[in-house]
Amino acid sequence: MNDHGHISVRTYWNVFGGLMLLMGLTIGAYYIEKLVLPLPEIVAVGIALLIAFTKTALIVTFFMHLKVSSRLAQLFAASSFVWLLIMFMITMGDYFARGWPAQTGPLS
Amino acid sequence: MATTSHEHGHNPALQHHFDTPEQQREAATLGMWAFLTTEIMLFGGIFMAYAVYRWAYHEVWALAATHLNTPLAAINTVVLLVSSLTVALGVHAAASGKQRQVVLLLLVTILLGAAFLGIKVTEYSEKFAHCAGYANPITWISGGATLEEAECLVPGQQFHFPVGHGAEEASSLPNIQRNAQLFYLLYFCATGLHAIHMIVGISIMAVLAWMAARGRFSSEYYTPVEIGGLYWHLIDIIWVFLFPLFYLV
Amino acid sequence: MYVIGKQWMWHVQHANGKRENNELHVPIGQPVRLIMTSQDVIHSFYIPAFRIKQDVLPGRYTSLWFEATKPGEYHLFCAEYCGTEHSLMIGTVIVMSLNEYQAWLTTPGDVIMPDGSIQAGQVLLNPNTSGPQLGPSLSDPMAVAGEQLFTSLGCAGCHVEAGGGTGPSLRNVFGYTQTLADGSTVLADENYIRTSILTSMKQIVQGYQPVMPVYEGQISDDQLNQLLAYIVSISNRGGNAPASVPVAEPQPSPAPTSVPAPPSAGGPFDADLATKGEQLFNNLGCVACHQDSGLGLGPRLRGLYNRQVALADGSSITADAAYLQESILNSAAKVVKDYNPIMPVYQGQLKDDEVRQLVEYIKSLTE
Amino acid sequence: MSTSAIPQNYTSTRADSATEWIKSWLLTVDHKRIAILYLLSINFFFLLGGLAASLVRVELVTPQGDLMTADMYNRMFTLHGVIMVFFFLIPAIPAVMGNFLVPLMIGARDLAFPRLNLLSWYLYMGGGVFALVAAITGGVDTGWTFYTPFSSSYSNSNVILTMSGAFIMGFSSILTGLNFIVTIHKMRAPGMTWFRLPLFIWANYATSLIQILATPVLGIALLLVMVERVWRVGIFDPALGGDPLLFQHLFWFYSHPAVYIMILPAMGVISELISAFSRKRIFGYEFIAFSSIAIAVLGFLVWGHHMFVSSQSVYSGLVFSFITMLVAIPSAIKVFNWTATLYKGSISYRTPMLYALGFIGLFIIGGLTGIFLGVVAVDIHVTDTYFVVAHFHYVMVGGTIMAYLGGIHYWWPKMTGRMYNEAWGAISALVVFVGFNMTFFPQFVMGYLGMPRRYHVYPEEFQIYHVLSTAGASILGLGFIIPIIYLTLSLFVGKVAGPNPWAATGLEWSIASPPPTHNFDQTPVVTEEAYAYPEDAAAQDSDSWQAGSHL
Repeated sequence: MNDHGHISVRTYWNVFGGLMLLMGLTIGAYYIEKLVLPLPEIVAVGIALLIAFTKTALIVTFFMHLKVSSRLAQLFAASSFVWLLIMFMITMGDYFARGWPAQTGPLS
Repeated sequence: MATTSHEHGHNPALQHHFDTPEQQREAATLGMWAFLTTEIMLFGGIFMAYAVYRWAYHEVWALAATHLNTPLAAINTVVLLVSSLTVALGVHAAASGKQRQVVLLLLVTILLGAAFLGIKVTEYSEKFAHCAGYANPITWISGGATLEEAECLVPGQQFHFPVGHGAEEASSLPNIQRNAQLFYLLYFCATGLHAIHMIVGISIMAVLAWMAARGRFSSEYYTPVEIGGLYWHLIDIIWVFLFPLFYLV
Repeated sequence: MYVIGKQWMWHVQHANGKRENNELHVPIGQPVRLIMTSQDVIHSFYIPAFRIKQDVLPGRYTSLWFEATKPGEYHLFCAEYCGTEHSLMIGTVIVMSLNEYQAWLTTPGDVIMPDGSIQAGQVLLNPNTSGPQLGPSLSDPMAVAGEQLFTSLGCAGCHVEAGGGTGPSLRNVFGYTQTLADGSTVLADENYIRTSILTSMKQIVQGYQPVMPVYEGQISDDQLNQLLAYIVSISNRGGNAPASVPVAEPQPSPAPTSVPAPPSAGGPFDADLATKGEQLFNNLGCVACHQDSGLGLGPRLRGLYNRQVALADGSSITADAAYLQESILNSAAKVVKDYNPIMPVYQGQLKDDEVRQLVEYIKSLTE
Repeated sequence: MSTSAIPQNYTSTRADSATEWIKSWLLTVDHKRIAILYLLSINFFFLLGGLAASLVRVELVTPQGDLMTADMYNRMFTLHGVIMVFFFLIPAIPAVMGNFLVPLMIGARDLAFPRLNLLSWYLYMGGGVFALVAAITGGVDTGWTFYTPFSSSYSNSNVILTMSGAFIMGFSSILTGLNFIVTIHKMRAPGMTWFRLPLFIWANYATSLIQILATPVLGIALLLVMVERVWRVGIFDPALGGDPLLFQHLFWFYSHPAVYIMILPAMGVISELISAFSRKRIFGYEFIAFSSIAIAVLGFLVWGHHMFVSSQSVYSGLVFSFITMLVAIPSAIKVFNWTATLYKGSISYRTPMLYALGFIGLFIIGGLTGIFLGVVAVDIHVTDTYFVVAHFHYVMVGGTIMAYLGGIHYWWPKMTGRMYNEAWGAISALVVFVGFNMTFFPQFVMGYLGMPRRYHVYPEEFQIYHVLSTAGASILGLGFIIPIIYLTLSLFVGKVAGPNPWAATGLEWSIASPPPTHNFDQTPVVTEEAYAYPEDAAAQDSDSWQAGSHL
């Protein structure tokens, strides 16, 4: 892979611009949800998380030079998120199936 | 076994066991990425607890979140995003060898980090002040106006979640005091741990700025700055997740 | 059967209320279902011979069932480390033939009374059947104890059997799915009933207001088990609950007598109207909130008549007949200090002679 | 390269004063010295844990339990658990042999971050000090699993001290893992492609993957329990709406991969021993290499089989049970390949080989009983009984410790330049094997009959098993003492071993016996693949065998 791919200062600035835009979006979504139309909870949580993920993706690829660094570093970055996913999926699976807290669902 | 003779110029910064500076730099960045994986898994544990309890008690948690100071946190997020930018520019400057600019940008980052911590301190002290029964920390010190309706959001014996306003809707949720306390415990754990990481980040930046000021870095050898930058960006990413989960939703 | 794991001891409670520690008497050939909870840390109910084990968690019910085939004595262990005396938390499971089990059940042993206290040497027999019944009907006394508790705690007031009370009728609730206020449905199993009793606001059945008081901390685990047994017994899908439990027929609400009540200005109260008022007071569920013990949600009514009453807005008024009448019909008008206005409005639900009966009854409650 | 004359080897230093000597050892950044420091400290903790184990075993001889009170017994078995798991089994092979051999085997001069390596040793010792202080001032009585709500609100022993000990040890384990990953990726000698790496390196790579991905979760679980104990605020406490099972999820999410941290490097050692002592190329190299990685990955999906009876939902029990069956497959692949390697090889029964063969036998028993425990139906009966105790001791003692001893004997000439006494080696191997089986096989039987775990007092009918097991434990204890004696003696009286006493392949055998401080004068270039034994090695050995030479 090339010595060290060069990310120009301009890209930094418009990445920063993008982040600010997303920031505005999150705050906007918050106030809309609070004042205008109270969305069902899952949707509100979904939007907030989606924006957070896009922000993270932007930071990771550009600011942390992941785009230009070795495939190995990219593998490590991806693997940490995959492992997080593993932990979440299986544990939440148990909680969905168990009907915890006690008052809902079948008595396992 | 044929052996290769070594041919590498004497590079002051090259440690004895690496063959080429390129290998050393890659090793350092890979090591940092592995460390970031551990950090992500560490905070993953807290997000796991958050997810489980949010799923179980979503109404109380949504209600509890309303008592957090969202505007302050929004400013905090902006502060961190700007600091991420300055760190990225700093690394870029180090790559192109402009030493003075590196020092300047690192100092700005430290400043922003300190601002973040300052806002955090005000937020915490406001909560603690409420516990002591005062409207805000200043009145607490000067013994000024006490708080009208009792509200103490710091988990512990005297935790009391104000059910006063919005009584009918709040009182309808059974063990509201207990679950709200759970929310605030996780809130203090997560943001506390994040603040500790922030303090570590600031000290790293300080060391880097001091080294850069003494001209230790050149355009070929600036790995420590890059690694410091990676760590800083990670702290920022964790806050990017903390902010919506605790304040907004 | 109900099992309560405590630090280093197993409380086992049979269907008829008979209680034993670290021992479990079981008939052969009968599927036995254990409903277990722990009072402190995680224990684990383990009978090696039956190849069964289930952790017992604080704060929720876990269940375990088995069917013993061979009479004899078997080990009972606690398999989850629970502290210093973890190794002493053992016991024996005694499997007996059916009639031996019956005989054992009726031998006097300590029994939990409805108010949660434990009396030794008293056998809780089912009043309306001479000897102990066979099979599932064994749980009558437990249900009977539960039923007595049900009335004494004032649940009967709201949860009127025939329906129409402020709370839903509990007949045929256990084992059926309930539709909740937010439209979701849930299977009414032990856990649902436990949390509805302890933290009542969580699952409000459709069409009812969240008015029920929270009983967490007011009733003991044994009382909770008894209530559970009673509710299970009045549902025909109650599994180990007999269908033949004498259902507490609601006293037929007295047809309002057409006798014009004498003008109330006369003597302190009219005895005849007061007795009718008292029945009405119970059936309508007033007794649930206005409890004599003063613990209820509503104020205590004994000795209220003609006494100075401080109202929420700070003013005070003498509790004469007019005030009583108005408080019954339009309850939110003059709420007594530090009670919240949750009393249902009876305007239009009660005929005025029923109101007069109630007023006479309240007048009859002297200190 | 420092031009000063390279000292004769890493053990000798030109230290004139005593403080100089101590500083040269305690502030060393040479991976070989750090390995020796680890060796000494790990053996100390091993003996401490073993002492606690023997006290527990002697206590269990009598059903009434009259050697110590119930509380003392609880603290003793917890001490045995915590010391053995956190301070011996997890760091043992990766830290001692990994530190020493990984740079040698891949032709590097040192690990990627030598100072970080020293820091991880100090963190390990720091954690050890915390655990020791906790043990001395009264120990902890929650069991090594620290289950809440007992550990968070009902136990009044110094739980926080022990937990912070384990927490700090976690960091040492992370840093070691990190060091290995970067070294193996970035610092291989030219020509040393991934498929020419010795299998020990593959195993260590997989282990360090687990170390960096799993250990932080333990850190956060322990941290939350400590917060709960300090501020009396229940996150896992059901009274406050918390869920004790969440702690179990977080704890076992780490602890199951942790048992793979323990066994994977042992498998790496065994792959080396089997091929070296049957003088044959390893059978199915890629299979063994990839099965190490497969174990590391699948190890993260199965933690629920520790919680089948803890009112975890039936459906997740189903999922965990199924994946547990999958995770057994890579281990089976390895065992098949080892036995295939033995086939037609010229097997010499030297001490390391005795340990390796012992490993295969005991690991199979341990592994298969693991499958019993993986099936939900069977697990309901046997979990939390002595069956489980026997299972994990078969895998840990029969597996990791046998491989650890085998590896120590195999690389002892390389580390110290001296040969151990072969006869004593064989005796110790046999004593350990016999003692081990006599200790833990009765526990299988006792466990199946229903004897629960962690019981200070037990019904009489289990007494004969306990007496048998304690007798076996004394033999096992003896078996562990013997190597310490003759290995230390060999330092002084042992025959000087040349660079390659076993005539084995591998870069570490191509340099002087106690390797020079900078390992390789010139970075070697690797041309052939990992275990390049001559095809007819068996034929050569058979005709060159005379009476009296080693078997």
